[in-house]
Amino acid sequence: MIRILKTRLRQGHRTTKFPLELPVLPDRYRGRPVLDAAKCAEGCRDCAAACPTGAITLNGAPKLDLGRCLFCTECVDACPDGALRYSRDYRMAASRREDLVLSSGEMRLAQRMADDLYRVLGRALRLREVCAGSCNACDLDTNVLNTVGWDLSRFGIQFVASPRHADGLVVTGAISRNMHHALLETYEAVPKPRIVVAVGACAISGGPFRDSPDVLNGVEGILPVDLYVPGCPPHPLTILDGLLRLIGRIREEPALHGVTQP
Amino acid sequence: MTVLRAIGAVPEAVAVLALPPMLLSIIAKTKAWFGGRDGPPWLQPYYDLMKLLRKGVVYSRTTTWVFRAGPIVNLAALLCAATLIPVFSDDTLLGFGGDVILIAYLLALGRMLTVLAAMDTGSSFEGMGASREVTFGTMSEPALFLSFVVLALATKSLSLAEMLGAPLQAAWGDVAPAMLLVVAALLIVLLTETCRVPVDDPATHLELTMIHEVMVLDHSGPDFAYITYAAALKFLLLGSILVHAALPHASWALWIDAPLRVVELAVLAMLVGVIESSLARLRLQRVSLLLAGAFVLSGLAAVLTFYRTHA
Amino acid sequence: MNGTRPGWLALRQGQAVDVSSIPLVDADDFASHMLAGRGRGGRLANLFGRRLPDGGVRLFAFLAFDTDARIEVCAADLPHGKLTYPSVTAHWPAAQAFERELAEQYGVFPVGHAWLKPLRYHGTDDGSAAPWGPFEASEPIPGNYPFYRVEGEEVHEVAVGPVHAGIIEPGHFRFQCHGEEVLHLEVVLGYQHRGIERLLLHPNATRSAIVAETIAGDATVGHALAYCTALEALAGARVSLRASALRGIALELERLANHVGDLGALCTDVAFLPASAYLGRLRGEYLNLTLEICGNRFGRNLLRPGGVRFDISTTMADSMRERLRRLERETLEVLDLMFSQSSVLARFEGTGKLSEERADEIGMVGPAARACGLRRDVRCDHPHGVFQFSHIPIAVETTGDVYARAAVRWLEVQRSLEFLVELLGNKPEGPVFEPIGRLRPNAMALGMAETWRGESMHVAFTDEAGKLAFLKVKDPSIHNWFGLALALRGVAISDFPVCNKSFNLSYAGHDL
Amino acid sequence: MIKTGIYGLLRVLSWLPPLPRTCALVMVAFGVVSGVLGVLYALAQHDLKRLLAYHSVENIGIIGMGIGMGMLGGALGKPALVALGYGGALLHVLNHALFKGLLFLSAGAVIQATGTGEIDRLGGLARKTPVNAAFFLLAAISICGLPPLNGFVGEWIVYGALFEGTRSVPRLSAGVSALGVVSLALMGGLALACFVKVFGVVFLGKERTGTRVARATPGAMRAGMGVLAVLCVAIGVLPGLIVPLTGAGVQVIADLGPMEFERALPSVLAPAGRLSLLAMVFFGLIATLAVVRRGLIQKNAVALPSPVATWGCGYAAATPRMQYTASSFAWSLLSSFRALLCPERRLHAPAAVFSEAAHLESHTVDMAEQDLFAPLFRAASRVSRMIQTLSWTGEPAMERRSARASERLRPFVAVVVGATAAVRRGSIHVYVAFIAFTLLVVFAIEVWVAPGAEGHSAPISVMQGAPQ
Repeated sequence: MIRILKTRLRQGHRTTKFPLELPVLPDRYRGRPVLDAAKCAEGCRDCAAACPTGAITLNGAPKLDLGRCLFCTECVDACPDGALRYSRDYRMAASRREDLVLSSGEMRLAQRMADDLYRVLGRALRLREVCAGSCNACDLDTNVLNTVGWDLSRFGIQFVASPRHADGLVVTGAISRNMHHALLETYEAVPKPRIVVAVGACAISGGPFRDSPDVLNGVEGILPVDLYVPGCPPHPLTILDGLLRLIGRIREEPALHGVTQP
Repeated sequence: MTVLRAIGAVPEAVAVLALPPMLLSIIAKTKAWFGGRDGPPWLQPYYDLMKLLRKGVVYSRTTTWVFRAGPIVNLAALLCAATLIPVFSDDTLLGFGGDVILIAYLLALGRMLTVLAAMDTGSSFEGMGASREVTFGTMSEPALFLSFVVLALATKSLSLAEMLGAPLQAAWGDVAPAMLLVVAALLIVLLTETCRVPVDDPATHLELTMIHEVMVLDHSGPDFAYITYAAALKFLLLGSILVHAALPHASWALWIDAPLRVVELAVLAMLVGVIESSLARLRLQRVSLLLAGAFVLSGLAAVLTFYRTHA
Repeated sequence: MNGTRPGWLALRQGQAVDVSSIPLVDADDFASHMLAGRGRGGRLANLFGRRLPDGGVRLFAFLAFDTDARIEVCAADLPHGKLTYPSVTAHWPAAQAFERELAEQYGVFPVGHAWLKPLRYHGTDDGSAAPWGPFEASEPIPGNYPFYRVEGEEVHEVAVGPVHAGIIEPGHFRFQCHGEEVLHLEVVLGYQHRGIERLLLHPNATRSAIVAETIAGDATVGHALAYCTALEALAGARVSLRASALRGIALELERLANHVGDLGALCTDVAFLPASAYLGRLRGEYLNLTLEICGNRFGRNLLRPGGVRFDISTTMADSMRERLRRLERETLEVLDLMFSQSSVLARFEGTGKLSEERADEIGMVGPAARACGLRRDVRCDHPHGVFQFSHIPIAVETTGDVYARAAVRWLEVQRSLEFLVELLGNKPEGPVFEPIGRLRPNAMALGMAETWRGESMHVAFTDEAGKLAFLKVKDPSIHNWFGLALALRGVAISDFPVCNKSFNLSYAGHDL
Repeated sequence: MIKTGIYGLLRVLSWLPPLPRTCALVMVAFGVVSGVLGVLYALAQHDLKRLLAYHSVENIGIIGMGIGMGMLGGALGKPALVALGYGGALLHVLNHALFKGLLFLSAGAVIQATGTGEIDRLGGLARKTPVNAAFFLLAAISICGLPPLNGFVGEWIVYGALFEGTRSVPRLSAGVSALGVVSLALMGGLALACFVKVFGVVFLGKERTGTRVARATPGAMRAGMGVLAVLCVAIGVLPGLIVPLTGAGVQVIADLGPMEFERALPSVLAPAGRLSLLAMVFFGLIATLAVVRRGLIQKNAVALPSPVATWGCGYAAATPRMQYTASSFAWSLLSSFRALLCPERRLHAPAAVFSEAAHLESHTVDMAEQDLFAPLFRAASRVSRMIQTLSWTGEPAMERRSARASERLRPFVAVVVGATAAVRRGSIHVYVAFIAFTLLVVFAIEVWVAPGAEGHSAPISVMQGAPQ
């Protein structure tokens, strides 16, 4: 007992103050990509050619689909004009699929859930995670939210075992054919009102596994999604930020000192 | 007269009914401190209940009316027991001679219907939880009754309010070691009946290891709210018995008694939190040994008390 | 490199050979040939098939001779229309999953296989029927087959998964139980099947590399390392020492994060809250070190054929060493606390025992094998890259229970920390990345790595144009899942989670 | 009926003068042994009717305990004990006739509808025969002695007698009474386990193999059951009407005037009318909670989804085998009492890497069937062996009835090995339990065997702090 107390005192209290205080992410962290179309050279298609998932489209104004982006470095390396770069902004969860398609302007971040949902679920949100054809990285970084540092429970959010006790699903993975049935059955088992959160490029678009005959390219068209969290895998902060926006715990855009700087 | 008393008891009853989720919060906060985290907000158990009451329900096509009756009968039985168990003062709403037996059997009735509701789902998970619940319930019952024998001997009463009231104070002066053993046995019974570490782990989400949680996997919405609240209420009721047994004192005015008892209950909840933070769970097969231990403790207390009262 | 036997070709990992130089044995003698190799001390490291242009299937078998860093390979051709051969599994259980894979992918029938059941639930590559009977590839429902049963009305079954409690991957466990006792466990996987092997041949090289990294997200570096080694061998490229060192650093950081996380998760499963909370946080700290190096917590985009994409400057290395020293103190303190708690040890000791013979028989690898007393570690047995220069001692325990699997991790955490602190102190100089050239045509090369779960192996083949034509991936989990099933016999079902966590096998890596 | 024996016993008792205390205590002890063994054997049964038959053994035990306490009251001259003991016993005789009759009728309906009484072949009957299920559940609650039904009232009074008995002055009588309390509690718990098992497996969940298409219960049968059910509820809810009636019986058996009986009950237990009040409160609460729940579900305005499958982890092909069997359900408890019961299990377990054919079946051999008195003697010898070797903590599960000398050593060795292992692992509770048990034995010897303790019958008032 004394030993436990001693260890506890040395380990200390570790929960961050987020969202009141923002953590500083390392220089090399690849946050939300920023696209400066003004710098684009006429007719240059290098980035689109380099992109392994076809996330960049150049028909008309250049667009980058965050839902497909794997956050590799290919497009940035390929661009001869520096029109593409990664910021350190971890905020990129969106309420609508189309909000994930970035062009030069600001991104529309996730909004609070609809009022009737919010009245019921705003302060107590229990989620059932379903992993359906992922590489496991998204699951691990979702799980990280339960560790002492992020401590999801302080926001009234909790992951539960039984979908009957849940208010929504968190889906990761590209939805393998073999998990399709189980995913639907789990969704059916959740009492209404319920929400769906798609975490990671796989769940949004199939990610690295897109167009494999063994996957269904994400949850789009299978379940109605309330929150999209892009990334491959998303940083835990990105997921947390998205969930907190969903339950209205982050409303204003906080000033991101130093975070958005490259 | 009785009408007046009943009206006077209303605020007290409301306070008793409002308290249980807070005790769970205290346990959660204690555990959060040991983990080095913030932990859920103080009012989280209340938020959870409110949400569940507003949620829809999903019923399995395997279930029957038994599944729906389970949570209701369980909560009704516990509320009924609440009218017999002294919480704030040494007085109870409807206590009478012989009510200890009724209290224990009301808890058993609640257990029976909860367990049957679990079996109604036709799933091996719920069956597993049901089997564990009745196994450990069966084994904790003799320890509980033997503790009651000791208290009855020491106080010459069969009404719980009296057994835990002023006469017990004298017993503590007389056979303190026996009372200490009874308190220890009651603590083990409390940990077992309310599914706490080292018997069960309320925090785990692993179906195969759970006892209570795995029985209620299929309940949702208001039904689940009843179950969640009933679990908290059970902790309060058994905790009250334990607190009264450990620290008996004569009834003063309610405004002194009530805050004092609340503090004592809070300390008990903290103690449970500390136990949960410093011990790993027992292997399931060893829980029966723990309960046998509780039985031996109360048996020892019985022998000591016999020695005193039958000298 | 000596001791080559007739009918076998010896090679090292990181070496490319002409496909034509691989000796072909008669399909009917294949099993006995393999058993002879086992008799010489060989360990079954891989066994897979490749569809031939004429519709036949060529089998490739890889035996590892761990004591002299040698891999021996042989092949056998099954002609179109007669895809059968005497099963290896009938005499050597280690081949069971590989032969099931053959049956599932190509419809090959290994005659005499005692456990011929679907492995991942998908159709064969040409739509032909797999030997277990008609299997509807268009609507696969995993687990929809006659399970093994312990007969008797009193026996009940517990079916867990695919959607497990907790935030973990999908898989189905079928227990035959009486009371609390598990009489038999059958593990059914395939839910995570994404078609990795096909995606690895994606024309976009980056996509292919990323897919290699996502075989198992928690073993990103381990798989990327084996993948890169195989491709570099095919290209005849030499990676600089500095890049090798950085790969070693990333690999050991991955091991640390996962081992520390696993030990924490073991504590969670037995409800020992303090260690579970502290180790959960510490795992994140190790992930964050990887994040500092390459911008991703799992080491994505760090390794590419030709080197690494991110360098570590001297100042960065110094600050990382400082942090590692602090983390070492904090981690070892918590682990000391954990391993001194009798209530924790009482749950670990004697739970889920596996004997050394059993573990060897089914061909286990990694910490789970080392916990049974088997000295198997690619870093020592088949060293490549930085491990040719710095040696990490093999951590071995003998009891084969949950305790042993935890203790092996505890030892490996200490050794990885020592290794990292030392390596960060004196990294070799040089460039970190140089694109690899063209791949050698009609060749085969082998890359291996000791991921934190054990041996990963990537075998790459090129066609006559020097294009990547076939890439076979082996995750260590495919060896070990059967070990979990065997360890559960006679164990209380409530001890399953802690047992499962002590193995912590990959579903994604198995399902591919 | 078996209660003829009870009738005979009570008749004989009514002719005799109060018997000596020893007879009373033997009677209580008989009740304890019969009750505990009866319910344990019931728990081990796989056949519905046999299971119910063993519960009769248990209930005879409860009645015996009541009679024993009545006899003790007579011997000690304590009218309260006489009233409670005999009163409880008589009431339980009546109750037993009611709920056991209901159970047998209901079980008969099950067998008639399905053609089998094998518990592990049945399942899901509550949907097929809901009325019969409700009757069975009602009787089950009653036989478990749970409120607010008649079974509780009887056991409540017997408990009262036993608690009162713990205050009687000769320590042995008090000790036996305490043993009675504990045993009755244990029997209550075991009966609950047993009926949860039966009701849960036979009526709830999914249909198992071997269940023929169930037929509805015939109306005449239902009517018969209905009468019994109404009586069960009536006695439970209005014990004030029935309990005084038992006074007449008590007067016949023991020389106790009606006034004395009227006074004796409330001196220990509250007037039975208090139970009626509590029953009303209980039913009121159930009604309120049910109404609130219904209201909430309607108000939440979320259309009730079409019923889905029980949550089974998203697995697509669930089978009826994926539910607990009666044997599995009871096995943990049975193994905990293996020292008394010797449940046997024939297990051909999978052993090779690839499992070959495996099979399991279990039996609990019925000792009473072979020889009426054998179980008593055997239990006694077991108890003594238990004390000698503490075998209850470590006896191997497969112990055979014909324990040879070498096998007798096995539990002892197991305990030593287990204890050493426990000490090595530092499982503190294990050795605390061992130490405490040893202390308990030492104390027990000192308290009960101490000179001058026996044969001293002082009035109740000399209980505490009195010089002597």
